[in-house]
Amino acid sequence: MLRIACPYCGTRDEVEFHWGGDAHVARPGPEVGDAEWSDYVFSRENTKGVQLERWCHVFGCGQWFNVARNTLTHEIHAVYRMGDAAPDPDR
Amino acid sequence: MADQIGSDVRIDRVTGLSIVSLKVSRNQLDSARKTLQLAKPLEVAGDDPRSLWLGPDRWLLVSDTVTADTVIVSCTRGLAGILHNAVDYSSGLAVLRVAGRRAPLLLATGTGIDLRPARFPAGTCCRTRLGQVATVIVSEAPDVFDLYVDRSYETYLTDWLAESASIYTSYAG
Amino acid sequence: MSQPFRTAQGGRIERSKPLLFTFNGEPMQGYAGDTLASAMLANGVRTVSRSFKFHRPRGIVSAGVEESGGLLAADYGCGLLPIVRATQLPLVDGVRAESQNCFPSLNFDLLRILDYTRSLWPAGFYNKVFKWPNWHAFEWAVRRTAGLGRLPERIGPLRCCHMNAHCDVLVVGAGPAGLAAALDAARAGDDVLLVEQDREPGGSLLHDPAEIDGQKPADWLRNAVDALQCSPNVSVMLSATAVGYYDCNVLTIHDRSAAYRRDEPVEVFWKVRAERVVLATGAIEQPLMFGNNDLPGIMLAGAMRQYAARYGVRCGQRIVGIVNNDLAWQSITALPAAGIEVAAIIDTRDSIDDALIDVARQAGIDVYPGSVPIAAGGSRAVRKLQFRDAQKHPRTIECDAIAMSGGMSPTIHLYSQAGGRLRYDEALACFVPQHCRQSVAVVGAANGEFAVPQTYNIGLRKPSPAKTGCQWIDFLHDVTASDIELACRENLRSVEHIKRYTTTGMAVDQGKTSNLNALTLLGDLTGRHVGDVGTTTFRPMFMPVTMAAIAGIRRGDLYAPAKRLPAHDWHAARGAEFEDYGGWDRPAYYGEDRDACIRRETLLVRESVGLFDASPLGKIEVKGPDAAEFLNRIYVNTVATLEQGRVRYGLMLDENGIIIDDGVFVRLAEDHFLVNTTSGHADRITAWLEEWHQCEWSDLDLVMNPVTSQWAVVTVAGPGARDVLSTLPGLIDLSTDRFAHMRFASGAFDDGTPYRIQRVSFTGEQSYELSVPAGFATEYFERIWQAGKAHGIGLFGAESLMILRLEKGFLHVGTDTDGSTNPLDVGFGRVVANKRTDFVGARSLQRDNDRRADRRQLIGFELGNARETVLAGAHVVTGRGAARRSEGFVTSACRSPTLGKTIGLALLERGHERNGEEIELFDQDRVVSARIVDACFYDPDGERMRG
Amino acid sequence: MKGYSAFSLVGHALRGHRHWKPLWRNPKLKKSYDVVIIGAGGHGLSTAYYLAKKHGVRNVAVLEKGFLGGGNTGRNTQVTRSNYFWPQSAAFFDHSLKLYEKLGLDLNFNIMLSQRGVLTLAHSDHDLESLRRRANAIRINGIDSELLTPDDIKELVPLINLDARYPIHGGFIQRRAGISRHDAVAWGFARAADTHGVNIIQQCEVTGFDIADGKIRGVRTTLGDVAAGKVCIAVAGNTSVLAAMAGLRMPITSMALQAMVSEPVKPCLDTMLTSSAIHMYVSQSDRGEIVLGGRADAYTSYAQRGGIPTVEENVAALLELIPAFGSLRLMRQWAGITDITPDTTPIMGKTPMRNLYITGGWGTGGYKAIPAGGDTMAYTIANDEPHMLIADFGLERFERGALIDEGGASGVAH
Ligand SMILES: Cc1cc2nc3c(=O)[nH]c(=O)nc-3n(C[C@H](O)[C@H](O)[C@H](O)COP(=O)(O)OP(=O)(O)OC[C@H]3O[C@@H](n4cnc5c(N)ncnc54)[C@H](O)[C@@H]3O)c2cc1C
Ligand SMILES: NC(=O)c1ccc[n+]([C@@H]2O[C@H](COP(=O)([O-])OP(=O)(O)OC[C@H]3O[C@@H](n4cnc5c(N)ncnc54)[C@H](O)[C@@H]3O)[C@@H](O)[C@H]2O)c1
Ligand SMILES: Cc1cc2nc3c(=O)[nH]c(=O)nc-3n(C[C@H](O)[C@H](O)[C@H](O)COP(=O)(O)O)c2cc1C
Ligand SMILES: [Zn+2]
Repeated sequence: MLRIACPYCGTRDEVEFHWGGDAHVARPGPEVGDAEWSDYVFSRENTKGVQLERWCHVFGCGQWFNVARNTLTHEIHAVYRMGDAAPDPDR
Repeated sequence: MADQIGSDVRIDRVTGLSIVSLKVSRNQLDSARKTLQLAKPLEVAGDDPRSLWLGPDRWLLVSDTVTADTVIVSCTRGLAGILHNAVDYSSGLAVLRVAGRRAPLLLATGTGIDLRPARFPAGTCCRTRLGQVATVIVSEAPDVFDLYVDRSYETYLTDWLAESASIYTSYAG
Repeated sequence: MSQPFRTAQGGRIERSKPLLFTFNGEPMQGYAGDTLASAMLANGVRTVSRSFKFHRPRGIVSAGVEESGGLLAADYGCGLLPIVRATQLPLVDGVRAESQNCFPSLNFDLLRILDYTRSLWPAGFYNKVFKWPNWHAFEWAVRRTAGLGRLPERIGPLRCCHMNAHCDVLVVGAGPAGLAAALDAARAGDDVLLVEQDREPGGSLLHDPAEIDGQKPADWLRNAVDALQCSPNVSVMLSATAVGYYDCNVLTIHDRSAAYRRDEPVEVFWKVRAERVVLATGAIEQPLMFGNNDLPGIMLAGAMRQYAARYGVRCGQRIVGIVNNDLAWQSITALPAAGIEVAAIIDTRDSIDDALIDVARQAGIDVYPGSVPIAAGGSRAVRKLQFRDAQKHPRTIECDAIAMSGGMSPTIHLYSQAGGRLRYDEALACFVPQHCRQSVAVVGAANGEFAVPQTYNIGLRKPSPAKTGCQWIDFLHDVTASDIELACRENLRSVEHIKRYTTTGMAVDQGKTSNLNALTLLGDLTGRHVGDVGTTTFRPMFMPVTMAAIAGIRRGDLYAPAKRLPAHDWHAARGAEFEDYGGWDRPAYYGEDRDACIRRETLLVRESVGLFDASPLGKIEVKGPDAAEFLNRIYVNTVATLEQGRVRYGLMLDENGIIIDDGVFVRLAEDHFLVNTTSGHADRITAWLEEWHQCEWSDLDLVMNPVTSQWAVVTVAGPGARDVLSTLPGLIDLSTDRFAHMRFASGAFDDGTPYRIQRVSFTGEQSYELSVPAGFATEYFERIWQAGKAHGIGLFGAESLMILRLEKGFLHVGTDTDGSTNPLDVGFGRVVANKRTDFVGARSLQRDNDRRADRRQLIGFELGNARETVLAGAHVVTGRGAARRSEGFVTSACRSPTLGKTIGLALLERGHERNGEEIELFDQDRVVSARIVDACFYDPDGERMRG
Repeated sequence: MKGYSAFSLVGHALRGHRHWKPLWRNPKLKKSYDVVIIGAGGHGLSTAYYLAKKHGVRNVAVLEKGFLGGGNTGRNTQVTRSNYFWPQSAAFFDHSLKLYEKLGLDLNFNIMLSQRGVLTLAHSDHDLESLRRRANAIRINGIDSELLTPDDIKELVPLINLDARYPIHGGFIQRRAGISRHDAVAWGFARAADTHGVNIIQQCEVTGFDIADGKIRGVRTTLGDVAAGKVCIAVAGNTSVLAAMAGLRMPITSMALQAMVSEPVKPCLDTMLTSSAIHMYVSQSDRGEIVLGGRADAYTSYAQRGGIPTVEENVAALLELIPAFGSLRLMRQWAGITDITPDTTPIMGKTPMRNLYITGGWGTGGYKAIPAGGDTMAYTIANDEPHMLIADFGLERFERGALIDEGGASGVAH
């Protein structure tokens, strides 16, 4: 079971959170072509290794935040707020 | 409704509280916190109304003396010029008091948060998951906890606490 | 009742407390402090059950978790449970134990035939046969022979719950190593949790006489336990097994400390979050490979010593030891003291520490170094042992029990579950911990320290060269050395293939006494080093866990939370029949006869006035200078142009352009909106809005407040709605010229109760949604009810509402739409076209595929034949038989009480351009014909609604 | 292929089983192949088998980083059914079930197909409507499906608890559906492919591609580089990883799907039971264990293990339906990495990269598809054009927005 450190509430069990997929995805405007649009809607980084992803503390403060998590080991390397810059990967 | 399980834990319904749900714009949090002395993260602050921290931009203001409208008015006055929304939520939440030597253990049968006195002293407030539903747990005093839960779940949570308490009691004797 | 194999004195049992139990109906006696196994052994029981595949006789082999023979059905108050480990069950008064897997009786088992024809059923035989005509023809027979034990007939009184805990240090295992670790941590001031699966602490101290820190083990143990009890920051759990080690140092514990009580048995499933974990789980002695090594009477050497020292039980009268390591000598030479004759010790090693030999000789034990065990003899229990001595002379010794030891293997199951890597240690001839990501330490025997201070010598582990009798590897799944050879021969040489092909290590003990021998053998056969062969994956559960304990109190109504209406009891008192609608307990209808009630309620709303509880409607307040802009990006519909006090209907899409919710929104003030969501989606949409604001458009200045539970909603609908409501003192003037359809107002009743009222209609009748604080719900339902009596008011439930809205052709998201429905499909083409700005999902609607003419579009239909009916779920079909093809399906249908005919909605290919067309509806081979009509069946111009 | 039969078994028994042939060889990796298939799971192996058997393409290698059949094929809950909603899916999966029905004889290897019926439960009238919608769709697609009343269900599953927290309002059954032995399917295809000359190379991980002017020319592996005329990716949970090596982004999320077994007991559950409303499905294996599973652990994972919350969910759901199982003990839990697509429909066929083919996105439901997946992929690779049964399963459907939403239509997708 994951234990995630919410930047607002501290460390809680996995079951209090909702996983929200890739972080730092830019939403394209309506002017883009079908290819670019579907890449935004459907494609996923799905990284094997350290992945930047969004989580929401639904059973707690209700806040969304970002997590740098190793999808192979489940180790969490960093937790940072929405809008903060991604941590430097080779740290 | 008062439910007594052994002498070690009892569950009571707390009524007659005025509860206001306050949301403040992310852009003006600091000034809001100052003017109203709103609670810091995971804490309860003030005395009447008391403010319960639910999240960085959300508090519950609770009073057992004045009406919700009075609380809202003082909010609006205090937060003049600050984007916020304060609404009466007295009917939206049910409040249960779990008290007794075994109160922390009873809660621990249904929530993963760390309730050890050192980590969860009186005056702590946190929103978490208890018996599958979102619940605000406030530590009022050693072995006394108030649970704020969505009104629609009151029956469920009460049944849940009673059943869990009875099983735990027959386990621990 | 005599206990022939009980020693005169000694052991930790309470001889003053005799307990009665039965085995296969035969009454027997044991003592408090016994396990079922020790008590059975004391009574001279040899064969206790039959094996899984070949129904060979099985006896008790060990004294612990690794038991592979003493599995039986036992009733200690929770029903006759299958696969109970006799070595784990504390003897409680009146236990009823029965042999498993034998018919008609333990001593005469017909299916033993499988053993005599063993060569026909080698590993994986079923892959080679039973293909024709098909497997199903043989399966029933195979299934009946498989399976250990039976499901109990009745459900026992056992109750279960969970417990969550946090600690600085979790110590698993209360042997000397664990106790020492716990004491250290306690002294350091840490919060310590010490768990021990046995019912008393001590581990090997309970039977190992060797001194520890210059003290007698018993004294050392007493001191340690006292010290722990005195420290407030330590808690000790007994009869509690750590079964799972997960991410982030979360461990699960199966707590059976209250499981064996006759009254109110309870099992608790713990989830512990530990800063650090210390694994002091000890080691498990491994069997040796030789012919018929599975015969009852053949036991692990350490176990025999435990039975003697801890339980005062003699496991035989004349014992032979077969060993390959020093520890086993200690175990066996300790037996004579308990009045057990040890005929000989046969050691596969050539050179043995003289000290050991002296001890043995003094105890009158013959010693045979450098020997090779050939086979044990005996039919239902061991009678003799054949072996070859150092001079290669074949010899035979009579005996009624054999103490074997193939050396120790650390209990590293939990360590491996934690992600710990293992290393094969040549000197110890077993796998030991190497490195782990998580914060865990392994100490004592679990870390390969089997014999501090002495060193531990072990010889090679190899199968007996002789071919007499089968050499059993997995005693539970009846896997033999030749099965492993066969698998290698067929090129299933990977350790994982061997496991799956022979099923070794897959039985209920998960290979605790078979994996190491299997791996060693596999190494030999494939010319690989055991270390390179590697192990299979260790996974939870370390010991099987009662499923009821895992479910905890999530049974019946507590399985999943149900939401209740504020006026639940009021509805119940009026005969409401409650059903689950999106997590809410809501009145489906009021009364007895479902269909009659639904029909009555429908007509009631059409003809006079009905009362409906709409409290679950989602309500979210959105406030701020950018509120309008925000909602404009969320809704398909235009929000900016909505005037204050007005209500507008809107659709929400996901980014793929699929409809996810609908409902009305209200402009309370220039910068203040109230969003209504469907009842089932209130939480989901609240989260949806927060997500868009927090993650995508945090630059927009606004705040959101969900107020769903604060406001109870009373819907009053029907021609008499206005007249009924107008009687409420303090309500605004509802006359249409003042308060037209799709208007909103708020205020307070004369008694001061605040209210919100909006004139919207899901029924097609004049209709008002009146909100009052949920605390006043019952009071106001009652008031309106009383006021309505004069106008023939009645209650209507969710089912008649669905009919009313269907007669009106109103869409119900999730019923009339699915995971592929976009707004164009449900006739929102113009709304989409008129929207000037971008919104969630807008871009997807530009794709050709979303504008295809032949998409499934929502249409209305009615049946030609007035007596015919059709159900939602029927399909619109063309063609017959094999050529039959679905063009879409009926999403809603009913026999309309108002119109006296069957009507419905369907998603149909090219539906929008097919008005008037005749179609065929197919339901489970029944076909009825229908005609496509305008989707609004009732009051198309909406006069009744607006009037 | 050395025949397996009752006679051969007896014959070998008399000779002490000393003369059985290996199920497959351990060939050395060659420098070049006509077709290289990445991943020796059910799909990789069946694709190789049908390539060799039906299309005469024998110079084929299947490269496996671990041991063959050790991926999801070796850890799944064996549900074998074809009761899908959309015609494309139904046609494809029923082709698969028909192949399964003959597979034991075709491969001369008993894959233990047990057509015990798969029963899907409805817990509300609304549930029942969508089941009716599905059942009719399936029937129109020419596949057997029957709606059942609660009484019918009680008769099929005497242990079931009809008035559970989510009471059982009915259900529907596909009687031809059932379970089959996962390992046997992998081994049967491997053995058959091997006899047709296919090289199965285990312990050989593909680490990259050799790409020149928009074309795949070969693969790089831990055992050296290999030239290949055509390459097919069949790696389930690792699809995104392999695709990325070829510069492709995938609409896939890899998640750990768990399964768990109880201790084995005598027969007490004769049908496969599934419920989308409470997300749990269960059957009893021939050995006697109760095998159950449910939702995936809802976040990206490449660690082949699951957490405890899902186990609690699944077990609680099981006991809600069959309270009697409460006294059984859970013996083992494990997980596999499933490649989940937005519409839970697989991604099969050609890719934007020439000579590169893909069969993936099998998510939580690709075991039942193994024979048809191999059959249609073999055709697609041999003819460099999608087999008609998988024409709509191509990667390009996402750009077009032409999804085939089985998830929405049929809930649990096992
Ligand atoms: C717990 C669980 C239950 C399931 N239940 C069902 C069910 O009931 N019914 C059903 O139909 N489906 C079920 N599934 C889904 C089904 O198991 C899979 O969809 C199916 O097995 C996929 O087969 P595959 O051959 O594509 O993948 P796999 O069998 O996973 O084979 C892929 C192979 O590729 C190898 N590989 C990966 N990367 C590389 C590389 N770089 N180089 C070389 N080799 C590589 C892997 O080692 C693996 O052996 C379940 C899955 C799980 C995990
Ligand atoms: N006199 C002496 O010097 C003496 C005496 C005994 C032991 N020792 C030494 O101590 C070590 C053996 O002691 P130890 O403590 O390492 O092993 P141990 O066998 O004494 O204790 C292990 C304990 O862990 C428990 N356990 C195992 N798995 C468990 C689980 N999953 N959950 C709960 N409990 C579990 C077992 O029931 C057992 O009580 C060896 O080094 C031995 O040489 C020395
Ligand atoms: C249908 C099925 C039944 C299983 N039955 C058993 C079993 O009876 N005993 C056992 O130990 N494992 C059983 N397993 C689990 C396997 O031992 C193993 O855990 C699983 O194949 C995953 O492999 P891994 O654990 O080596 O990663 C079963 C697996 C499946 C798919
Ligand atoms: Zn939080």
